Amino acid sequence: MAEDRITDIGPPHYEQFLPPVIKANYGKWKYHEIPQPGVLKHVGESGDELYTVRCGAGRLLTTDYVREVCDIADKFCDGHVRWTSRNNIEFLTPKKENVEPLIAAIKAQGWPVGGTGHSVTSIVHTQGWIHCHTPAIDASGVVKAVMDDLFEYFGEHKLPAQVRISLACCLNMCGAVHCSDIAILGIHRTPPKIFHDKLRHVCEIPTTIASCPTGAIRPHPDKNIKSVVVNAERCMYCGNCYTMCPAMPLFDPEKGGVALLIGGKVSNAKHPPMFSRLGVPYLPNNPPRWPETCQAIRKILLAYANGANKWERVGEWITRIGWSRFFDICEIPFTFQHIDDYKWAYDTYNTSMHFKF
Amino acid sequence: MAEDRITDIGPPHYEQFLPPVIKANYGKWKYHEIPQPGVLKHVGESGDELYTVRCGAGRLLTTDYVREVCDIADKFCDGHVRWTSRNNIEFLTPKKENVEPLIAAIKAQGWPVGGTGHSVTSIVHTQGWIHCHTPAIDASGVVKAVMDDLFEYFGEHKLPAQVRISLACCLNMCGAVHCSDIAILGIHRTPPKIFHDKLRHVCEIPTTIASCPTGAIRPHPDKNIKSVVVNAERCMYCGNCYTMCPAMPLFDPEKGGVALLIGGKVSNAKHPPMFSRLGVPYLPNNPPRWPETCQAIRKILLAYANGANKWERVGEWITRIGWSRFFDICEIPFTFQHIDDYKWAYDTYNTSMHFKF
Amino acid sequence: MSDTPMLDQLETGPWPSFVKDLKRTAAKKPQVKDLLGQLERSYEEKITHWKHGGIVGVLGYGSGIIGRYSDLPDDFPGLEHFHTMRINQPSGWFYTTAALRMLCDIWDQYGSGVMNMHGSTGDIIFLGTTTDNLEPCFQALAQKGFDIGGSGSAMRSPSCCCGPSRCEWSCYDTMEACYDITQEFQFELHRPGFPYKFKFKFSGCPNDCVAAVARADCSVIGVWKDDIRIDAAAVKAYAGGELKPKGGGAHVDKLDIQKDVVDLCPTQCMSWDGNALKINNRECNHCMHCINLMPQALRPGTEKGATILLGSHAPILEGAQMSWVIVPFMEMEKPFDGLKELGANIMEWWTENGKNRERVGELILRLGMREFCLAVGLDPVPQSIKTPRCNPFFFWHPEDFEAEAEGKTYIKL
Amino acid sequence: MSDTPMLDQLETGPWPSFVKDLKRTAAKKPQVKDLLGQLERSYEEKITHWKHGGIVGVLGYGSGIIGRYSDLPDDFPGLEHFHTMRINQPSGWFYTTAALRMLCDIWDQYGSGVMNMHGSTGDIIFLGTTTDNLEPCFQALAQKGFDIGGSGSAMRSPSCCCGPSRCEWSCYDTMEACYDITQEFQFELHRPGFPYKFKFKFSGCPNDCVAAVARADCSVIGVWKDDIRIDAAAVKAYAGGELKPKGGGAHVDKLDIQKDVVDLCPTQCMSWDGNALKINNRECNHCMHCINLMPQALRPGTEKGATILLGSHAPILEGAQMSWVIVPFMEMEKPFDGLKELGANIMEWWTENGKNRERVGELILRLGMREFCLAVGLDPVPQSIKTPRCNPFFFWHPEDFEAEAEGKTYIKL
Ligand code: SRM
Ligand code: SRM
Ligand code: SRM
Ligand code: SRM
Ligand code: SF4
Ligand code: SF4
Ligand code: SF4
Ligand code: SF4
Ligand code: SF4
Ligand code: SF4
Ligand code: SF4
Ligand code: SF4
Repeated sequence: MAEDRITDIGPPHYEQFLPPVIKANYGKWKYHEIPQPGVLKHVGESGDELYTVRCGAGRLLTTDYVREVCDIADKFCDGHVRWTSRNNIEFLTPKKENVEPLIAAIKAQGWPVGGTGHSVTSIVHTQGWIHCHTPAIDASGVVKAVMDDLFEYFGEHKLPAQVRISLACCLNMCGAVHCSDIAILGIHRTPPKIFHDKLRHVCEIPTTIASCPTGAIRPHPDKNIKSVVVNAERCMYCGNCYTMCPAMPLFDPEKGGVALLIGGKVSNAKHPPMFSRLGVPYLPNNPPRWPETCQAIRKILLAYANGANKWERVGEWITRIGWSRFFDICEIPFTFQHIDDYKWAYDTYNTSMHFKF
Repeated sequence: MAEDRITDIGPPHYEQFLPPVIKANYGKWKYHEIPQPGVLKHVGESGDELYTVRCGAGRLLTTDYVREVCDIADKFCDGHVRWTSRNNIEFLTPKKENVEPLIAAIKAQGWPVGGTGHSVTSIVHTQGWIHCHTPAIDASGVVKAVMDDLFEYFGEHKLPAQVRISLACCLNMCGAVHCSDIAILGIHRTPPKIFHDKLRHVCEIPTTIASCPTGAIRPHPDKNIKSVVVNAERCMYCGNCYTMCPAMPLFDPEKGGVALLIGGKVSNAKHPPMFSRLGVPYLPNNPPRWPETCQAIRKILLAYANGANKWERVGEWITRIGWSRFFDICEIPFTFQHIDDYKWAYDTYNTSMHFKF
Repeated sequence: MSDTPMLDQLETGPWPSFVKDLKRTAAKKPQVKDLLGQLERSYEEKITHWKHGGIVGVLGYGSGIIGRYSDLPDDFPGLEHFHTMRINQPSGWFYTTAALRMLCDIWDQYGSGVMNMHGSTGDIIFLGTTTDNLEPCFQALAQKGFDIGGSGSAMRSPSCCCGPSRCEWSCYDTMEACYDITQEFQFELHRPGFPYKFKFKFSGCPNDCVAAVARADCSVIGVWKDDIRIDAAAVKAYAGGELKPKGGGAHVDKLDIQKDVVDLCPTQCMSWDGNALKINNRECNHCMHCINLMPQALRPGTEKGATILLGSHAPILEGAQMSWVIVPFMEMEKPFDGLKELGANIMEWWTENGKNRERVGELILRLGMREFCLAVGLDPVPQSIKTPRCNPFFFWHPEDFEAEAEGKTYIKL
Repeated sequence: MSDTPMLDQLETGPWPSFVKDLKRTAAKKPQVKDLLGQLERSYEEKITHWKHGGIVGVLGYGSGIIGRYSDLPDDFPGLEHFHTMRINQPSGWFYTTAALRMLCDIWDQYGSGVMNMHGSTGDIIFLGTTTDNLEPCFQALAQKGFDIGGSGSAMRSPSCCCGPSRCEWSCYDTMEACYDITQEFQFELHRPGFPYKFKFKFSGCPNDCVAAVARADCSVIGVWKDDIRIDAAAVKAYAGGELKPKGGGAHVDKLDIQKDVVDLCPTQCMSWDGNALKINNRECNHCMHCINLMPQALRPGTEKGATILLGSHAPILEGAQMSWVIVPFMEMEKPFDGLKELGANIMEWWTENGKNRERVGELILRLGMREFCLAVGLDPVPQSIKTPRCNPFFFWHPEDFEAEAEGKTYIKL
């Protein structure tokens, strides 16, 4: 049996999955248009055309859902479909005449079409309560609530530029939210509770101590206890210790919640990539629809839509007007949390007279 | 006698030294003009005028020299004179008719008039070999050599903006050269030599060890020696240990020399204050005229004069064209020394595609 | 009354509902019913009910499976084991429906039927199976040509933008590079031997549609060296409004070439006299802005390749980093030998020197770019920095003095 | 042949020669001849011949004197003791010739006659006297109203730009503030009791003519809160070329108001229609650029005061820092109570918490702005940062939870 085992074959070669029009025009596309939100038209040097219809999807889905996707792709796209880097589904066809019926079929399914150009596209996100052990918040549920709220922006190009929202349910930031226009971040706000009995059995004390980036963990002063203690004042609730040692959970149903980080970007267009920065330090953790989070995001998005110049990403807008004006406009009180005090804090301090009253 | 001693009186009140026209218009100046290089005309709301003639001076001077200054001030300025924050002498008079004779008298003395507006004004500097124990280079001598070389820029407004040159003779940077358009910095390039016999007697070992910012100093492995050793690979020749412990000099006549840091500024005009950054990592230490240093500065200054837009300070010019273009233009080979590897290095790395080939 | 009153509220609203979807599957799969039940519990109590993962896997591999156990196994027995399988996606996330249906069949057979399309790293994520099912599921997939992705202190499944398959701007073959590099490092992907995780991401141009600069230890981003290709007639068509900015993707219908394009060029290297657009390509930063706005008029040049950037990761432990330039331009022709060699050198140096849970970017910060460059065989290049250091604390090595003795100077005089 | 062939080469050239000057004095003062001799030796050998300073001083003071000894006392006996005396300069470095001659007389009597006008911190520097002469020289000066400046781990002699005495832009009385603060902290200036040095510098406006932001632990920089005053007729005179940019200080003779002023305004808050200049003052950054270019047309507003910035110093140990904003606007009327109180609080907190040789800016970085602000009684203000943090590692204190319980929210919804 072991000899029949197949290992280390890697992923299948993509070529077998490409539609013929792509194979024919591979590397020889000439330009694209976006004839309507959610629809891309790519034209090859050959003159060939490829139509893509982008469809918003929950990233958490079932085989049933995927089979429905297949049904549509079979009907209109000769069985070809892809997903995007932001978890949207793209139906691909060289046939212009298929586009409208394809869109109709997608909509009939109750799925949205959009996510192109100056829209809010799908929210990159993580597991949350559906499958991870460190989240402060859920992921799919928050995303559903926010996308319901911002739905009009998915299907239309009415923003000054593209807006990319991401979510990560804990500081590990699996959603790589650190460079998003708007980042939804689940945060814990209390130090770990230590279960000394459990700790002794399941955790290595030196590794646990070493895991803490702020050096908040020390051996328990009572040597007999063979455990650790946490200096609450130095703890910033990162959960690193919990990753190393399951006897140190840091969940607190009332204190955990959401922080919004704002103004990041990834592309190099105009302005180099930028980190997202702390906008709203805390919003309550209110399932199932996280109303405060939805409202705060909408408020910030509207302020941006209203204030930004053409082509300005959220972070470019804020850079132009300055953070203090941003806080004003969004009615965000400035707090000590906003002021960096981690390792490279100095570079965020204002060493100039360039500020506004 | 002890009761007659006067202490803690602080400096004299400045008011007694102000010319009458200043007392009359104190806080009520309206505008100024710079009728010619080295001459300022300040006009009060009252209509009163004050003429200032700025005269370049060695900062290192003698009582004889100061008395000569007094002679001129007595003759043309009713005995009033001041120094500037960059060690120039300013002769002050309300009498317009005095300006030309005053300038003539200054020139007769062999002193230059200038340093205003878009000029190269005097070089802020430090002690060097004349009076300090850690310099890698001399101060006054280098300054004299450079100012002789750039003399034409002192007396004319022909640069795109003001250019501020500073010099510090060691990494302590008493000249506060860290925010200058062009900074001349004396650098050591070899780790301290340790005189164990002396060290034992004159230095405290723990303080010496603690003084090293890179942790390069350790107790001597041989406990009997009661001294320290330096890990040469971690030493960056800052001289902190020598400040604490005279038994650890780090002078090397052949290896020490000059580094040029470029593009700093202090004022908030247009661009916020900027740090000077490593331009030329090393130039040889060649008394009495440091020809390589003079030539390198001239080359950079000319490249700037040639390439900058109107009103652009050196650092603003480089920010616009990018450092790699600056290195190109000035024919400065890029080295590992240019790449930051100290504490906040990360923020200097290029995390974007914004660069030029 | 419903078992999941809170979740039920997420069935409404215009965005696709994962609750609706899961409920449908829950009717067939008891573990999915349990999943909804436990999720509802989390919604009520505002905490997770997943325990810290244990070490589970398939034969011979040390990665690709995330062990997951419920802390309420009595209430939700279907979740007692509920492991994740990461399945390495094909380049660009292209599928035929045949392949997708095959994946669905296998996952229905061996797992919960719940999945992510896709995980943040790029894998197909199969969410929820038991320890026993891992190996058979893996082999069923392998028979059909799919393999498991990375996890733990290993290479992770690389990913790429669609690149040449569907985009006119791609400066190299992202799809093939992603495939080829994934194949090259199969061992490292399946057998964790690194200090921590290592990710590759491939974007075809500086728009960086897989966010490589933010979330790949090694970010490979396409770029051109020569001149932007200009179709002068099309430029006029944009100026005249016949062509729409961003091909129609924007909120405005007509371009003002001076204000929208030229004035916003970050290097100010463009000019427009109302008639002809000129670019001083030597000063261009390849930011893509002008091309993005006028896709029918401007295209990247023809001397193409990629920039290699290193070091990005999320904030653990030193704070998030973006990758920075280490090689401004690398040819990217198959079989990508340059990248493979550099990648292998980097991994070797990092494995030798990295501390546990230290990403390669953090290691470079700790040991310095000089040590890194010398170890992997790179020269110092000004493109790797935004600015030179502002502190005077720089090191000199014996090699530097030797070079000086041989005539090296630091400025040409 | 000359004893100082290398130095002699510095007697030529158009810039004033310190060698010429010293030689003249050397004729009268043997120690100055020795000084030239030793300097020549340094020029030959390329190393300093000064020994590490010892601790010398005047009665009751711990600062203001830098001990200095030659390491070649046999060759240059005049340099065996050659200490520095730092004499606290008057605000703005204004003198009458009477005062200067008096200083020269005293220094000729007790010292070498060699001096710096001025030291980098601002003091009058008397270079070179013996231990015995320190006290009599000090008392001779004190009789005439001059006192010794700072050194060591003490407050250092504050300095200021000429401000209201000779500049139309000064937003507060720098000269008086400098004098008053110096008087207030006489004890701290003369008796080192701090972890390290502490410097005050006072600039009247954001042009910062004493480089306060770069080299003062506490940088006090003038600013206005209301609108820039515009003389519309004068603006037109600049536009027409009758008035010269920078009052004649520039390399160009005529201003292009759009390009030179409006386009370069960092906040883009100005506009010019060829006729009238408008400023949206709410968005102005007080950078001074427009005012600098048109000193006869524009002036700072009338609601004036100062910004307090904290923390700058040279690179030892963490790398150079510039000061950052801690109080965006402070009234600066005599007797400057606000600044005195804040200064005292800062020094107290720093003295209690600072490590040996840790500047206050480094201490804040180590302990955090929150701890600092709470200790000295400041609120968090957005003006103190360029950007908020990008890492998610922020702390919560019990007070935060209490405030939340009382209804505090972090965005108004
Ligand atoms: C399909 C996809 C790549 C893939 O292989 O999956 C893709 C496809 C295209 N991108 Fe993208 N981008 C895709 C993710 C991204 C990302 C990554 C992300 O968001 O995580 C970025 C970086 C985002 C950032 O900067 O934060 C990205 C930044 C861009 C930009 C830069 C826009 C800017 O102003 O910063 C362009 C150019 C533009 O739109 O003007 C662009 C342009 C394009 C073009 C026009 C390229 C082309 O010629 O075909 C494609 C259609 C754009 C559209 O939707 O309007 N694409 N694009 C991804 C679709 C995501 C989705 O489902 O919504
Ligand atoms: C006399 C002095 C102040 C003092 O109390 O001693 C002074 C006096 C004036 N400065 Fe200054 N500045 C003086 C040192 C500085 C410094 C400090 C330094 O260089 O170390 C700076 C900051 C330098 C920097 O940014 O690196 C400084 C940055 C300015 C600026 C900003 C220029 C810019 O574009 O960045 C102005 C405005 C201008 O010139 O357009 C200015 C303007 C002025 C004005 C016009 C102010 C006025 O209305 O009277 C004065 C005449 C300027 C001239 O010389 O053209 N002053 N000025 C200092 C003369 C130094 C010298 O002898 O050369
Ligand atoms: C599944 C996934 C989230 C998702 O829902 O998509 C995920 C899930 C986990 N991540 Fe992640 N990470 C996932 C993509 C990422 C990404 C995004 C990316 O790869 O582009 C990042 C940010 C980029 C990066 O690599 O830094 C990311 C940064 C982290 C970190 C912080 C690493 C750092 O250097 O800061 C941790 C913490 C750790 O490694 O201990 C972590 C740890 C984890 C663990 C293993 C939690 C743990 O400590 O055991 C999570 C397992 C959840 C589960 O039950 O499956 N995950 N993680 C993503 C992998 C799916 C896939 O293979 O496609
Ligand atoms: C005399 C003077 C240089 C000059 O020629 O003008 C000077 C001379 C010395 N400085 Fe300084 N510093 C002088 C202004 C400065 C300045 C500029 C300023 O104050 O505006 C700075 C940069 C600003 C700052 O405070 O950081 C400066 C930053 C240093 C440092 C590094 C401090 C740091 O935090 O990085 C040291 C090292 C130390 O303290 O051990 C230092 C140490 C020294 C010592 C005491 C050397 C030592 O370690 O014993 C020098 C004594 C030389 C002597 O024989 O007199 N000196 N020193 C300046 C004082 C004259 C005066 O009172 O007017
Ligand atoms: S962000 Fe945190 S909680 Fe969410 S999936 Fe990643 S590790 Fe788990
Ligand atoms: S949560 Fe983070 S900071 Fe707090 S003790 Fe654990 S590892 Fe340390
Ligand atoms: S810079 Fe260094 S050598 Fe020069 S005066 Fe200051 S401490 Fe002395
Ligand atoms: S010179 Fe500086 S780095 Fe070198 S051993 Fe001395 S203190 Fe340490
Ligand atoms: S990164 Fe560039 S090449 Fe790749 S899809 Fe995006 S725009 Fe096209
Ligand atoms: S790609 Fe960017 S930098 Fe280059 S010309 Fe276009 S806008 Fe300018
Ligand atoms: S800082 Fe401002 S107020 Fe002071 S002299 Fe300079 S320009 Fe005038
Ligand atoms: S002071 Fe500066 S920011 Fe304010 S209006 Fe003038 S140029 Fe603009």
